[in-house]
Amino acid sequence: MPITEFRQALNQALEEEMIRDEKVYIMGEEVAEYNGAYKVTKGLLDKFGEKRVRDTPITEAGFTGLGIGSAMMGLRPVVEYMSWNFSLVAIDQIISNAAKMYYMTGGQFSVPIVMRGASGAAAQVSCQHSHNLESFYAHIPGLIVMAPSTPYDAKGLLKAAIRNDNPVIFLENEMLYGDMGEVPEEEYLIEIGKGDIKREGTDVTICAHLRQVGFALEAAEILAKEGISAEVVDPRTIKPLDIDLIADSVRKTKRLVVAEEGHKFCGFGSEVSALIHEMCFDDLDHPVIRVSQGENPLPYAKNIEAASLPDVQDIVAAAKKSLYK
Amino acid sequence: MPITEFRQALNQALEEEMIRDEKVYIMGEEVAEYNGAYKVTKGLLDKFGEKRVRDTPITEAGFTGLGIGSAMMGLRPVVEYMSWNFSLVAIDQIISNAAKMYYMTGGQFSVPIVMRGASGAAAQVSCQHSHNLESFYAHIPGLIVMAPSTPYDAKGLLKAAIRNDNPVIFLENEMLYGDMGEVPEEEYLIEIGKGDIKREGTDVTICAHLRQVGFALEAAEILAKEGISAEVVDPRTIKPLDIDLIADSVRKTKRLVVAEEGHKFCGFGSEVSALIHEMCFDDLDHPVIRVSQGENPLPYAKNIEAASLPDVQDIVAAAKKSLYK
Amino acid sequence: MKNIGKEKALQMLEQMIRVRRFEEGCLKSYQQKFITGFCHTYIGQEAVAVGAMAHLTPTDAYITSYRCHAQGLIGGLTSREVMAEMFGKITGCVRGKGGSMHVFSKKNNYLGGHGIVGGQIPIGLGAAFALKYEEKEGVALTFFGDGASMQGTFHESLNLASLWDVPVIFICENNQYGMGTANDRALANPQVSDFAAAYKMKGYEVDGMNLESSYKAFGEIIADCKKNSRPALVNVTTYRYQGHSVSDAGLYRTKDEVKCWKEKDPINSFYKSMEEQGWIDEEGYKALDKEMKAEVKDALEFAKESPWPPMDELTNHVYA
Amino acid sequence: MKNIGKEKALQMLEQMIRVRRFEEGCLKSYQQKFITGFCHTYIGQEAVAVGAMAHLTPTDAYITSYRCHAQGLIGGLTSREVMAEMFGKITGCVRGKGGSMHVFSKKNNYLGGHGIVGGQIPIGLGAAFALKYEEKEGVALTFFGDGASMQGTFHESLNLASLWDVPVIFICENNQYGMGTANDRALANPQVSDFAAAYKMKGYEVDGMNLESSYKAFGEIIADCKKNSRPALVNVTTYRYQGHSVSDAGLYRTKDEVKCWKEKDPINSFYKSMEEQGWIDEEGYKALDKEMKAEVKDALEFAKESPWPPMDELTNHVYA
Ligand SMILES: Cc1ncc(C[n+]2csc(CCOP(=O)(O)OP(=O)(O)O)c2C)c(N)n1
Ligand SMILES: Cc1ncc(C[n+]2csc(CCOP(=O)(O)OP(=O)(O)O)c2C)c(N)n1
Ligand SMILES: [Mg+2]
Ligand SMILES: [Mg+2]
Repeated sequence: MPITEFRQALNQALEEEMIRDEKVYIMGEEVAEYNGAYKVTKGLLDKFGEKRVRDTPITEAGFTGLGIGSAMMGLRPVVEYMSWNFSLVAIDQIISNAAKMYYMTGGQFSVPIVMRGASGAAAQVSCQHSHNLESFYAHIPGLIVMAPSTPYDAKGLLKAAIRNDNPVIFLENEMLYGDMGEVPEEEYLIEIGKGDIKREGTDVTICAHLRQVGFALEAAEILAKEGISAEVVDPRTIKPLDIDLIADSVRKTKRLVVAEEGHKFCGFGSEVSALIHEMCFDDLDHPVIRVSQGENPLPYAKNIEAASLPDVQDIVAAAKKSLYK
Repeated sequence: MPITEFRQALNQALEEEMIRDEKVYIMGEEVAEYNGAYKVTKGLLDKFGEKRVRDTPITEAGFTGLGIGSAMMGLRPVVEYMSWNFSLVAIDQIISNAAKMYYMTGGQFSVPIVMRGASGAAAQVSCQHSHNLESFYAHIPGLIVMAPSTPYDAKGLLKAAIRNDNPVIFLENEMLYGDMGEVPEEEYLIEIGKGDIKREGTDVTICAHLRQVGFALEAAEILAKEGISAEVVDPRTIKPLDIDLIADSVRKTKRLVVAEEGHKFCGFGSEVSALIHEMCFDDLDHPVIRVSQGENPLPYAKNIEAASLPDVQDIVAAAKKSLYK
Repeated sequence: MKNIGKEKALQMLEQMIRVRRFEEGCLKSYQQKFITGFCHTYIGQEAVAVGAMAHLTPTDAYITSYRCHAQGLIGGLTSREVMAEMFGKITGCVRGKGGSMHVFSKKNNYLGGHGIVGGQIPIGLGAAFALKYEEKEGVALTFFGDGASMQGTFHESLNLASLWDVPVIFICENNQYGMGTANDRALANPQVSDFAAAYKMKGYEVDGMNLESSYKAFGEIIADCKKNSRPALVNVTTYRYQGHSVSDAGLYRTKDEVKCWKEKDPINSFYKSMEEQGWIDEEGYKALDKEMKAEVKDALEFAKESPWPPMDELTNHVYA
Repeated sequence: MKNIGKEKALQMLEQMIRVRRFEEGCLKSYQQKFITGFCHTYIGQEAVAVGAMAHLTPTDAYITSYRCHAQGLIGGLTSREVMAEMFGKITGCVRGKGGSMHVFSKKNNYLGGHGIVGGQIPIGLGAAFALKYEEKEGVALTFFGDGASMQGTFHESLNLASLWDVPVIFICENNQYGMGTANDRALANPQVSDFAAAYKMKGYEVDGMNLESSYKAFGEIIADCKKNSRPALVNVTTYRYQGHSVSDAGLYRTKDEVKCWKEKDPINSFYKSMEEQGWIDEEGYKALDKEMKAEVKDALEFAKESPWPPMDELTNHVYA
């Protein structure tokens, strides 16, 4: 299988779906002439022209609403937020309109829109530029939330997202764009709502998504050296959530660490923790442990930024703690 | 003690604080000449004049930002959202600016702003008008989130909110505005972050806020008739959360039901559930049970709206379930 | 009137009366607690939507705020379908899920009834964008209130529309108030068409109390928009007779003011003009009115008798 | 030049050179990885902030976007304080918590450096509102980019400012691009001052490459704003020499274009005018430049040697 860069996998997904379906178009800041702030849309303007690859003004509410309206009329927009931080100025469009439209119209108007972009902390971009919004969007019925960790998953999920008739929140991470991974040449889709065991193990389950998957795998290596066998479960989609996959793993390992980059309070980890306690109460040998960002805005300075973000060592420590080690 | 209407208790808090401090002013849609969409600000224009009680255009992002800027300069705005649903168009101001300002400026600029208004479902106002945003705002470090259930708590908390130097999210509920309760004539404040036992009991703890407190108390009555003694804990502030009070109760009763009006996934109930499992794992005789709204946008039609919203019977059923009954 | 012609005039008169009687039916049913939640009527503003929508073809789209019954009825929904929605019945146009604020009709390209002030503006823009993308000859009428015109979405949408040559017509139904706030207490400049020039689009002032003017103006505006694929901004002067919603007592305006506007009543004045043309007489008017009343009565019956949504409707349509 | 006077001219020249040398220091330090994250320089735009802020009194407030080093330095922060912030050190103006995009100074009424495009506009409005509320004679200068001018917050803020007679001056630093997008690909009308009239406020076009013009124009605008407590919208034509941020290669514009603008260099042209007045000569200029370079060098040393924030800084200042 060809080894492909994460951003290139996304780019392939966009290109293939644009070839397949004329109704798919791309819109966002710097996606066309500039080839994307993070080069995810590189070359697409040249291939598909101005009609289908469109640079927007810096007006997220406006172009998100435009996308929603066009989706109601049958188009399939892929909207890029340069980063998900900027979706906050458009969140009313996403929640009040995109998420609720199909329901509110009694099933008349579906909104097949994909909103994608970089999510979470990058490298020292400070607190207005480092939001993890998983828990916001996953809280709202009507939205699908994806958070792939590998080029393979990213491509398969993005293609599935574009073909899906619901609004999809597609979270990427700047620190992953350069990651390399196997991506097959033949076409494939990933089923929405299906998680993936990224590493098998028997002693403790680590649930992680996006960048934390890599950290979890590193942690598993370290733990292995200490004789602890960790299973890494990547839900891939935050909503719908493949909780059964996580629960099955927990029933085997009796322990769960949920690692996420975002804040803890009412975060995604809270949900996984609550669900697993509900489903596996009698199986658990230790309460679920949440690993997440400090309960402070993310600062700029390297040392305290690093201290605030969850990392491999935090996961290792949590896994050991779950084993009372 | 005088029996006072909920909205009147809020009104008293506003009036008293405006008398005490000239820097306090009120701003929002219809708060002045119309006396407030729900009459919370009734009479204040007459008492304090146009300078301090201001009707705004329907531009929540604009006037929220204005409030934040004025707070950075030392004023103490109280911003009313006619309902919290409309805060979604202003949420970037609340999160990127109000919540992070003190931190991002290294402690230079605090933002003493109170944002208040009706939250959650009213009576059949459909899905764009029925948001519960507790979990959004509580997720963000830098914000305080209050959710009082009685006139007494509402007044004491609102006064504390206005005197506090941080941005405060103050959640009310349309269905509570007409509730009556004791409110002392002498001045009092309620400590931020201190919950309250609304009813003592020994068999099961019910954690509830806002309108769910009343439901929980009704449920406790019903349970009492069946010989089950329920303790009702009202955190009053969602953040900071008096988790110790809840945990102490759970250590006594061994069971917890968390009732909230909002959605379940990544909701406030998830957080309480996760925390209590972390803190009281060995005390619990049953996993924490979450009672919440259905995972669908809230519909208009009375019958299905009612079916979607959590009510007294849902709490009763959950409490019994926690007792394996 | 000549340009309108008798047939079209009769049709539009009927539409205006239908809307008015329908809204009156809503008011009554609200008092009787058949309708709950919020309920915003269009009484007084009929000539705006009727005059504008008279020029639409089946390709065109339209969208508005929560004050959305009229557009539904004018665009082709039956009184039964809309009234049943008010009542929250499964026979309603959105299966009882939306209620008064969320009338939609996919078959008529009616992108609905929206509750967040200003929230529908970019969606209307997007509908027009889609028409252009698919190379269909069509426009999207995007209705909103004076109060909505100062929301950020207005600015962002007008800029995008002009920049991308989107065939959307922004229609500010300037009914003088946003809830209890007179437009000059909320808008630095209540003559909203003044904003058009800055975006390099055409701006129009239209008398929305007079169907003849409204019909004529929108005819030209829509034709121009289709021909040149350029957006336009229209400020329509109008007035709502009732409170903002059913629960609004309307204490912020004087009886005299209301009376003054009612003297310009769009139905009455259009009827008079038709009478002058000899296209209708009192008897004909009464017959028409009676017909509309009967239609609304039937719709009310239908709504009352229709079943509630079944329980599985609660979880249907969360995802497509 | 006469109106400026020698002393003020020298002071402003110094400020422009300080800003330029400071930003050059940032660029170098970014390449050396002392500065990380985003970093946006002000090179080429110096005459805008210097000309506008020259008229401020200690009561006045000001605010801008992430392109915020210049306003900090001009307003009274030392090069050391700002540079240490770039480096993320505890001696930085916001204790290393903000970095390049978040320079603030409470003692100077500098409401900072904001990362969300357009997000600072209503905050600047609020600062001016507070001045008026407290009956202080003051204005708030609210800087933002051409790209920001189409955000919803622009519209909402201008309306509120005009409606409430708030003494705020909205300054669009129209440097021709929002990142890689030329202003005519993002704005239906790049002459942003055209928007003023719709809000019934005064609009101005100012040449931001020329300090003399900028100084003169802002002198009048600020005086008028203070006198009448009325907002104004100023579109300032300017240009950034560097990429949008340090990581931008700037492929979207030609070398010729950049060269063309550099010929109007604000520092050079102002120096020439001063020379004509006999207020400075080449030697004097060189000495001043040397002084500024030394100051920046010192600031870099200081930043390098300053300690990182202690660990408890992480959890400090979450709540006041
Ligand atoms: C963003 C937002 N803020 C506030 C409200 C509450 N609200 C509903 S209608 C309304 C007045 C709107 O006035 P206008 O736009 O003039 O429309 P009209 O009702 O006059 O048709 C307000 C404030 C809302 N629905 N959405
Ligand atoms: C709401 C939002 N959207 C997108 C961005 C990413 N972004 C940062 S700066 C910028 C360009 C801004 O251009 P302009 O306003 O002209 O200011 P300039 O950089 O030219 O000074 C963009 C798109 C952001 N920070 N905030
Ligand atoms: Mg109105
Ligand atoms: Mg620019």
